[in-house]
Amino acid sequence: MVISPVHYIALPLLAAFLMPLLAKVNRELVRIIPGVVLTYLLFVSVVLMQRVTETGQPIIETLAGWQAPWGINLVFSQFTGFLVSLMVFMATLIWIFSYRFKKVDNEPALKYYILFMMLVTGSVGVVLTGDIFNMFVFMEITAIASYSLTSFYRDRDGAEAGFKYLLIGSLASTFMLLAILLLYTQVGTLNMAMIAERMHTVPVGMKVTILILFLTGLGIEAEMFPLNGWAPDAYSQAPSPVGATFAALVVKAGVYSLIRVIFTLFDIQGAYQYLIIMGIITLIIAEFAAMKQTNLKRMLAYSSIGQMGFVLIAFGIGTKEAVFGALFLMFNHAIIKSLLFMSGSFFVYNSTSKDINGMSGIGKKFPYMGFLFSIGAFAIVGLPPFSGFWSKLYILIAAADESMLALVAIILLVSIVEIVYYFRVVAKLYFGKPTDKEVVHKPTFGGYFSMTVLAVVILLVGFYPDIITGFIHRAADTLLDKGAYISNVLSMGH
Amino acid sequence: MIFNIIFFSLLAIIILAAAIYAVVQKDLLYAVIATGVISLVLSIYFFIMQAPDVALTEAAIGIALTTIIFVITIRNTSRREDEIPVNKEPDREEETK
Amino acid sequence: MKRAFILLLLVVVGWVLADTFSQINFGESRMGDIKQQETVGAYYLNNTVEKLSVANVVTAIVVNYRGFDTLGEVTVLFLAASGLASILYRRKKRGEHDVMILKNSSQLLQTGAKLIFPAILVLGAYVFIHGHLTPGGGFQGGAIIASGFLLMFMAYKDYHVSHNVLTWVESIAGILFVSVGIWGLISGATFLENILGTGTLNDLVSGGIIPLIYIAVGFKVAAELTGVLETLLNFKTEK
Amino acid sequence: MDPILYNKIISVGVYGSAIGLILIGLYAVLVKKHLTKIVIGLSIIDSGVHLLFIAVGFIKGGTAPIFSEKGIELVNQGTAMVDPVPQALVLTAIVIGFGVTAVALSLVIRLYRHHHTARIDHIKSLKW
Repeated sequence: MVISPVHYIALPLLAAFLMPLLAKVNRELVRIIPGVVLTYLLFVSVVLMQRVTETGQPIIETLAGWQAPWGINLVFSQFTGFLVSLMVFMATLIWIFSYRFKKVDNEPALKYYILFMMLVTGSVGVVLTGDIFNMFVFMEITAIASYSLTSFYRDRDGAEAGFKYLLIGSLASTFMLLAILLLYTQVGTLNMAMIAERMHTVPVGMKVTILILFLTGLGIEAEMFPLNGWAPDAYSQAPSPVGATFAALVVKAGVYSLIRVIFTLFDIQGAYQYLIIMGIITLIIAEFAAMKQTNLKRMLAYSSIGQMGFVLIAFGIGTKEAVFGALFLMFNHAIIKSLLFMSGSFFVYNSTSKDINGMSGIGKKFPYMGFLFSIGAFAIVGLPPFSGFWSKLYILIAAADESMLALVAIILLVSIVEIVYYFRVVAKLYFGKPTDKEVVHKPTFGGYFSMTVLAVVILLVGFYPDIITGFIHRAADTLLDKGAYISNVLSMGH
Repeated sequence: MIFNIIFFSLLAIIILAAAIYAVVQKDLLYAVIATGVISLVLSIYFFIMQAPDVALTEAAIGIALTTIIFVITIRNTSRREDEIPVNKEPDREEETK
Repeated sequence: MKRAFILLLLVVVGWVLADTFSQINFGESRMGDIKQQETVGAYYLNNTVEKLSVANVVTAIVVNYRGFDTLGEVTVLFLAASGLASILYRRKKRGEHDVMILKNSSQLLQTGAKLIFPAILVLGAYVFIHGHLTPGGGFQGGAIIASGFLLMFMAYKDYHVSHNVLTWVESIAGILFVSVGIWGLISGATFLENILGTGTLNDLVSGGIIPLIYIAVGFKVAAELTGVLETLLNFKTEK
Repeated sequence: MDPILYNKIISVGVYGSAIGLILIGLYAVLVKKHLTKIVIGLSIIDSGVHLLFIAVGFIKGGTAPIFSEKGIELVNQGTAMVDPVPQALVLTAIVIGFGVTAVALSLVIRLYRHHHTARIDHIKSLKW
């Protein structure tokens, strides 16, 4: 069997269907299987990325033996491959982090691992697929797994957060369905390359309507204003590995779909301006809201929304450098925010309240964890020499190149806000008066391991950004080359 | 032709009336029955618009299963939309780690 | 104020939708010149009988052309069942057990249910086995079988479907579906490719892997929907 | 009767029902306070969207996309059949919609279990 992109979908599904049976054989298998699958997928990513980088051509896999546009196909290009590899890498680390999750309770553990694996598969599928309706199906897989995982815990407001998420998510899927329907009536196909090829035949009014429907439907997963009301609750109520998964995978899939629709499917210039405007609003509102939060996880959630606004701005600028910066920021956000969520959840776990005030002085008790959190905090606000610095710098340069000086000013201003609220937490951790109410829970070995790996990656990329920029540059080029995407997909087998 | 027009308008009137009834009715059990009626008319629509596969699916899933899971939910929760709240503190279950 | 805003929103949405769909003429073919195969719909209509020997084009699309969607769809149901169980899960204290929320029903319904139940199962099986020939298929058949179980739940208070059996059926059907796909990969073709001979049109054994997949889907959907009903109905716990 | 007018009346009937369903459902989701009612609203919206799919795929005088005994002859007159693609998509969408509804209702049950009420104005943690 040759290694091909469909392994990303088929094997997790096979494992998910097998797991209820294997759980009857041995309880431990439930925890091991997702890890085995994810590790294998990491291997697949390495092999495929190597192949794609060597040939410079995307791998396009037809499914069920039907060429595009008759059947569904998977596109593993340098762009989607980069995102998928990042997602699988993060998912593996999150799996290691949550290995001992629900150790005593067997039934919920089974459900947790199945849902977690499907959350990963759904996000990866959204990125890989070359078919718009198939993308919708994968979004629904992601969404249903997210709703269930958000309301996983019974001792907090999980069900409330889950219901809010579900409400917005269902409306979003309605909009997306309508958009797909209208698109189908206009171009008569569901393959994204063919849609892009035929897009110029669609009347302008119809095009704008469809685009608006798409933006509303997809903006929800991408946490775009004003559709992100679900995010702070979901992030703070979900189990912390799931919070990290939202930040590292689900949001990335949402942004990807938004970008794919605007960059490849449609040829409307106004969409880019729209991205910038929505990005700025999202950024400003989220960062100021984050400053007001007293709950650590809510603060991290708002910060996550803000970062996504930043990504949208960068994509909206639309030049090669800006797209490069945006992809770099997506990479950084995935690793840094996961580190923050993991170490943050440890603080929450060890203090009596979820409030930032309840954590004062905890950094003295757990110097290593405090150190990790500080690395994450410094990296995400963009201080040198951490990895976050480079992405912010590239985006600022790209904005300055396009002489969008107001934009540069806004980004710098918001960065100050960011610095203020992250430093407030770090200061509290180290210089706050330790409360003696804390209960000591040491993180597991897996927890230490994955957090250390993330911190090392942050520092490594910070000092030697060149190890990753090559991939991102090629990814940005691939994304912007719309003609190549169309011809590559449609020329299969012709 | 006239017959068709009458038939189609009848379907449209029934489905919209059922939808409005489902939304305004305070007794949720009746509202759920009305959604069952919506599914029924929908399935007739699908059938006359030459989509027998979809009509069958809507009949099996929309009319039977969706309605029944709504009914089960209502039996487990409250039946009236304008229920009087019980002034009790929310009770949480303890979570195992 | 809020209500006025919502009404305004509804008016805008309704107006946009009405305006958009007024441009899409009802009852008009949008498949272009059918011989030119300009749209995928035209291609499917022209080629399904010849290439797949399947009479029902919708089935051919659902199971073969867009079979990957169906795999995702089955997964959605699987996830919904898992998520439902996870959301409603609670640790039972010692001595507690699940109790049906329904009461025992009348003699009439009990006898009727007993008589009709096998017939419903046969009907469901018929629908998904003949999915490639007549309207219907795995989803419809599975839903029909689940409604048969629902009838039994309603008639008999103590009627239980073993969770073990449901898990086994569900898992094996799911594994079968994915395995058929991987079988294609192993034999050098693509995932979910129709590697069996397609036979002749309107034969029961025709269409290659299509009936195979639809039978797997039928069993899986039936088990999942029954599981959902069982979870919801056994919700009350009593000492 | 004038066929154009006839077509117009039918199209208003079908599209009108579908859009009407979407709007009524949206109203329920946005205005109603009871959780079950909101889920009912979501399922009404879904119904409307599904109807739109089938309505768009319908072709006047077309038959269902199932080939009968004499199917092979009919292949050459493919125009006589309605578009099968929207039907396949709706099949998927209906099943997905059922999954979402089931999860939503289980959330409603759990919220009721915690708060002893299913009205969002009585559940503090559900405020936006």
